[in-house]
Amino acid sequence: MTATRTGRRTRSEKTIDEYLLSEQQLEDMYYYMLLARRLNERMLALNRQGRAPFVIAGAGQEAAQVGAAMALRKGTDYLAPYYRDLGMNLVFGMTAREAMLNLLAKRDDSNSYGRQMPSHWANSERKIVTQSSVVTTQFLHAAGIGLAAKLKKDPIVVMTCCGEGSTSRGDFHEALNFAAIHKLPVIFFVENNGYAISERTEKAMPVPNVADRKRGYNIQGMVCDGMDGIAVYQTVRPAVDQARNGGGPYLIEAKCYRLWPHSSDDDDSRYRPKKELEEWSKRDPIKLFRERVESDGIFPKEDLDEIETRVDDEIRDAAQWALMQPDPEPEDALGFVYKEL
Amino acid sequence: MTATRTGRRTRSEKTIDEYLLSEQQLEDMYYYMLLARRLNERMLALNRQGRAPFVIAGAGQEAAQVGAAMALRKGTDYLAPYYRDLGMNLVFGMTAREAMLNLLAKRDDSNSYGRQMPSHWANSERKIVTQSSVVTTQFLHAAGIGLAAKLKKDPIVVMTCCGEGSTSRGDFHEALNFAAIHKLPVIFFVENNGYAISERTEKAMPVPNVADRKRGYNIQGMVCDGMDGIAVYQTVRPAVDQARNGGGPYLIEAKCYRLWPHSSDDDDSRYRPKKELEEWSKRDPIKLFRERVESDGIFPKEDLDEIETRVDDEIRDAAQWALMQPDPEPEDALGFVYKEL
Amino acid sequence: MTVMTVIEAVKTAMDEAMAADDRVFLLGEDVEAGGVFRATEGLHAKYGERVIDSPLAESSIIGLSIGAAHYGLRPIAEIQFADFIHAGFDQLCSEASRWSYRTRGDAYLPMVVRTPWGGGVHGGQHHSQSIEAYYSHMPGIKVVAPSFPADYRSLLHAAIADPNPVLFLEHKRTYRLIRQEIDGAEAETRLGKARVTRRGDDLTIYAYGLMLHESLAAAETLSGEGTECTVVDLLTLNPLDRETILETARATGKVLIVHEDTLTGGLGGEIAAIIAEHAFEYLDAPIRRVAAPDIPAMPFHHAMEDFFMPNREKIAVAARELAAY
Amino acid sequence: MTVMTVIEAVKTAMDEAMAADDRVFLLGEDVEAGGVFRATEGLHAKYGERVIDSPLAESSIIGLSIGAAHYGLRPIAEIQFADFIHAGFDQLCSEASRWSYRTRGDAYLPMVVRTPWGGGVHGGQHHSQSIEAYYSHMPGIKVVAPSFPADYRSLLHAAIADPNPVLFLEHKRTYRLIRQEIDGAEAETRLGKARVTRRGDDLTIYAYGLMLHESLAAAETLSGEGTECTVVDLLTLNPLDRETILETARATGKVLIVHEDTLTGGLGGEIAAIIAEHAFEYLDAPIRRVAAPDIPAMPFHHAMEDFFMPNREKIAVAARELAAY
Ligand SMILES: Cc1ncc(C[n+]2csc(CCOP(=O)(O)OP(=O)(O)O)c2C)c(N)n1
Ligand SMILES: Cc1ncc(C[n+]2csc(CCOP(=O)(O)OP(=O)(O)O)c2C)c(N)n1
Ligand SMILES: [Mg+2]
Ligand SMILES: [Mg+2]
Repeated sequence: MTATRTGRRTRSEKTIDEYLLSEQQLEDMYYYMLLARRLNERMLALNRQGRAPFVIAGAGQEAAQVGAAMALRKGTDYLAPYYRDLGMNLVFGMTAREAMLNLLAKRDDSNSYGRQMPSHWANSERKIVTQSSVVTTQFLHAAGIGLAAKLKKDPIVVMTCCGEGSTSRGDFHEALNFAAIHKLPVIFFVENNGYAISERTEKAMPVPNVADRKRGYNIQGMVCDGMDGIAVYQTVRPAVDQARNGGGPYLIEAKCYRLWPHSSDDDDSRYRPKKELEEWSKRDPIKLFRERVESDGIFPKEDLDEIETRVDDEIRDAAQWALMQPDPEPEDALGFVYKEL
Repeated sequence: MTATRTGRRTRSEKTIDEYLLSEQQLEDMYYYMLLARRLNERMLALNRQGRAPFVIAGAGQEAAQVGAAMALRKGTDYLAPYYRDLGMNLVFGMTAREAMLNLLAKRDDSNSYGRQMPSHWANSERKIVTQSSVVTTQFLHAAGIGLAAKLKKDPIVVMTCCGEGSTSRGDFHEALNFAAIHKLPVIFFVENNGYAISERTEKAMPVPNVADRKRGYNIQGMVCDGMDGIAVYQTVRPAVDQARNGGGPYLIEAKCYRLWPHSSDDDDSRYRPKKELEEWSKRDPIKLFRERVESDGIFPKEDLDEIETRVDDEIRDAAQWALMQPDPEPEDALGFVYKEL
Repeated sequence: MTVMTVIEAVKTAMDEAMAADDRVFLLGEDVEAGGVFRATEGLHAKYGERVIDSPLAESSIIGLSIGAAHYGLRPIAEIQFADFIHAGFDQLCSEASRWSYRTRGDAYLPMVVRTPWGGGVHGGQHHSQSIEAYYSHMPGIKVVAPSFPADYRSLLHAAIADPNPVLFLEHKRTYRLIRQEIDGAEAETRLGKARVTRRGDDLTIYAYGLMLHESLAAAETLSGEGTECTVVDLLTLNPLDRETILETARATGKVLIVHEDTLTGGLGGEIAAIIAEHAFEYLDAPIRRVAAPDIPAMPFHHAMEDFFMPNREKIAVAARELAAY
Repeated sequence: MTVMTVIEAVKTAMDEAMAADDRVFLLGEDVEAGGVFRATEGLHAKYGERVIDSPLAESSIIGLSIGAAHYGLRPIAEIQFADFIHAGFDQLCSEASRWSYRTRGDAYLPMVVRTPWGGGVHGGQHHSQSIEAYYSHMPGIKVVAPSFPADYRSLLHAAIADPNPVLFLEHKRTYRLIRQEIDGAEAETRLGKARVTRRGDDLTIYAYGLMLHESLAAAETLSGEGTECTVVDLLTLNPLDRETILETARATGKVLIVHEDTLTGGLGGEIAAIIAEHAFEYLDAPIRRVAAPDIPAMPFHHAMEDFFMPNREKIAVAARELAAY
């Protein structure tokens, strides 16, 4: 579901070009970022009310997620995301109602039908690859999809994502190594939000940037401002086009910041300086985007307010609807251990 | 056991200085390289005679092994070698007789008492860390030893070794990542012999040199000519000194060549071009060394011949002696599953 | 008098061991900040560089501990959730378990790997697993899974003092659920010993972790109905205490093995086999097992989680059938 | 008439499958050159880029196969020796085994992981292991371990056609040791079915791989002494064929389970437990197991290797005792 255009008004075509994004795309970007954030906020509220046992959110990473996902071909390209990537799933077609079904582990949640924790995405039709809670394993799955596509000569791209802390695992190395040797069409997208639960990046990496890890594989890689959705799109889009045309894998790092605790179970006051959080909050990706498109005169305030209202309505509807949906039966724990054809 | 000096003769002191190695060290280097090669040759002969079930040799890697091991402090520094590192074990004190005991899996083989395949080295007294057949795991053991030494503030260095193919494994990444983050005194020494069984380096690495992998960890690393024992020593020695003084880990690649099949079970004619083998044989590290020290007038022919004779005598003795040593009893399979204190 | 929860017992043992022996150090994800279950809270402030945050890499947490233990230190590694230990399977199985064997004790590894296991916490597929069956099939590794705080404390001390690799399993659901007055409480100090927690003539229930508590509750219920159960707290899962297992099986003639792990290939099979071979003449009934169904792991939704988890009711049902046999 | 060895049967099945379905491809170390056991010899020349040398990295061999199978191809991954699969434990247990379960079949993995297992080849600690117990305790994965060439061929075809991850275990000692005239030979084509290879009234022996052949030899010896054994070739180790196991146990009343793996925690425990629970009334004797001693793995020296390995003599001794019970 994408945003429908709002009322026409005059705006500078020049700036539009700079963005490499059409008006519709810019509007979609704002819509998806906002939808992701508001969904996460509502999810946390439901958790506080004791109606959702667990929430793990992407607050602070919406620009990275939406900007990167928009650079892919929906319906064609594969996505092997990680638990924070609600924004990516929305771009790929997940609705607010589906997101709420997943949060509440309802019977009809098409990600895992209540079998996995929330935010363990999956949707074969949308080419979202199922993932576990075990981090970084999906990097190898993405490389395997890239290998298969290369063997079949299908012009697709796979994007897989993880946090900066997850790049310390062996599977990260094995996946980049193999993808580089075989020049596979894989975008390894790392959302560096500054923390792995309580551990700052210095604990996980001897290099200042995740993207520096590309040097051991002689593949291309770059760092982008993960708080700026437009910059993310502008970085990822050319890489996707290159990869699709045999340019081999890319390692792209989006510098963002985890604005919330690790999860609804985490108390970040144990390890995170208030000051730091305040500083970063000033660069809230959604605030930044709105300021920029407003000041550039792309969208007048009214358009943006209109989107906000639409998003709020959708979420109110989604939460109310999802809460009334059926839960799994106890016996639903059984079945599909093995696939029957 | 080190070589005893042979008869004195005049020689140019200048060249000695260039080597950064004393006469004694140069003589030892030749002695150990030769001892390793001749031992491997005798082992293969015993295998062909059906007296040794399995041989995995270091032919072509003697300069890399002896040059690197001589840069360490015997009795102080730790070595976590891999199966080809007979040369390193000799430098650390293993005798020809012990090497033969190990080949024949005799009861008194102090590496594993016949419990492991030959060339799975271990000797706590000599600070040789036991290893399995599973490649690259020892990289993490070495990093762990480095961490322990750092915690205890012991001024030691650990060297761990593997082949270039083994650098594709996750443990390689995890070990270098951790050692780099904590600036541990570890020398990661990779003996690039051009093949992982039948696979050429292009199959294992997207980078031309193993040492290029250092760039993902921002540690120091270098490539040296693994066929030149003196060059290897000159490369490794400064790194060892640096590491000992808190300089952090090093990734050193020695370019050598596997002159023999992978093991006594392998038929390399299936995958290796004869021509290539012939070319590399011209650079046999032992031949090169002898030519160089002879032409530089370090050792006259007689000295070197004398060493050859001594080595041959030692090996004849070692083989005869080892063959007569007792085998393990069947029941020796039991015991030491758990250590009792 | 001191009442301790499981998590307090674990933390106390580590604190005591670190204070007594400076070779002991901690390595794991987020341990400096206290760990996600707060088992190491305060220890970084107290012991500084002896409490080390590892990168997010389980193979290295185990592999580094092997190296450090070989060097002579006494690492206590923490795997944040048992479900994530599998990347370290190779280091545990191919290396740690064989270190002493392959050198005939010339080298050995005084190391402990602590990890929270088990379900009932809405952890879903990857925060609820029972991993003991895999890791108990590794001669050379000892596996411990206590149930009461006093045993957690004494057995963690025993594990740290042991010269062999010990996998120390902490049932996360019991961390704050189970409390015990520990002064003078019975505490097992030896690895490899099970405890007969309750004596009854009619049948024996074997369990560990959360299921031991559920089994005791079921035994209480059955006692009210006139059926008296012996309940064995296995404590150490590898090596198993065959003597206690066989003595109790012979004494009651009917046995029920309970675990949270899935049925097929779970530890219950081995215990059943030991009894079926060595106490056969004493058996008056089929050997029963109460375990989770054979699905990959705990589903997330509470309705399915409850369906998956064995509990006092399910145990009581099986025990009644057995008693009536 | 065509006589095939085990290795020929394996190669033939792969060749046939690749010829019939271009989604099938091979991934593993040294497979282009034919593999260290020559199981893939000639296939690279014949199928080109569909036979792919992987780097030396087992987690990726499994993880890449998962991705490729998810995309719709049918990877046959080769792990050079079963002993080296453990770095892929996480990818198999946490990912492959749960792919269908956690999506209710929306996604699934038609992939095969082939690997040579077992001892008796002077392989020592890390080229001889039995790994089936670990990997059979993963609902969602199927584990197959045939004994005869005809079954190797037909079951490898079945594994390739199956929409689930299948671990296909090939006993390396039998690769060239066991030959069979395969035209018209009985060949099991279904995963999950055991075969009664020999019928006898006195006792039943359960085995697989090399030990199935050793068990048949022992049964022959005992037959000469007047004791008739039923011998069950398990073929599929997960899921187990409970029907055949229970039918034969009930028919003979005495059972002997044989495996090369170490005793404690081995697959024999599960089989014993199934029988002790569901065929208890029919049992006339203790359930016996013949297995390797509880040491980390096969020692290298032939004297210790022979001591470690079960064989026809050890099986015959146990069978005689059981018959005499
Ligand atoms: C293999 C594994 N080990 C540990 C965990 C527990 N865990 C969940 S998220 C997390 C931190 C991940 O940090 P990062 O990769 O930076 O991603 P972020 O959560 O910051 O987005 C950890 C340690 C896990 N899920 N998987
Ligand atoms: C984890 C693991 N996988 C596979 C093997 C089988 N194997 C033994 S040596 C070898 C090749 C190693 O190549 P390299 O690292 O270059 O060392 P080299 O033998 O060339 O010295 C392989 C695949 C192994 N020993 N360990
Ligand atoms: Mg992070
Ligand atoms: Mg090599």
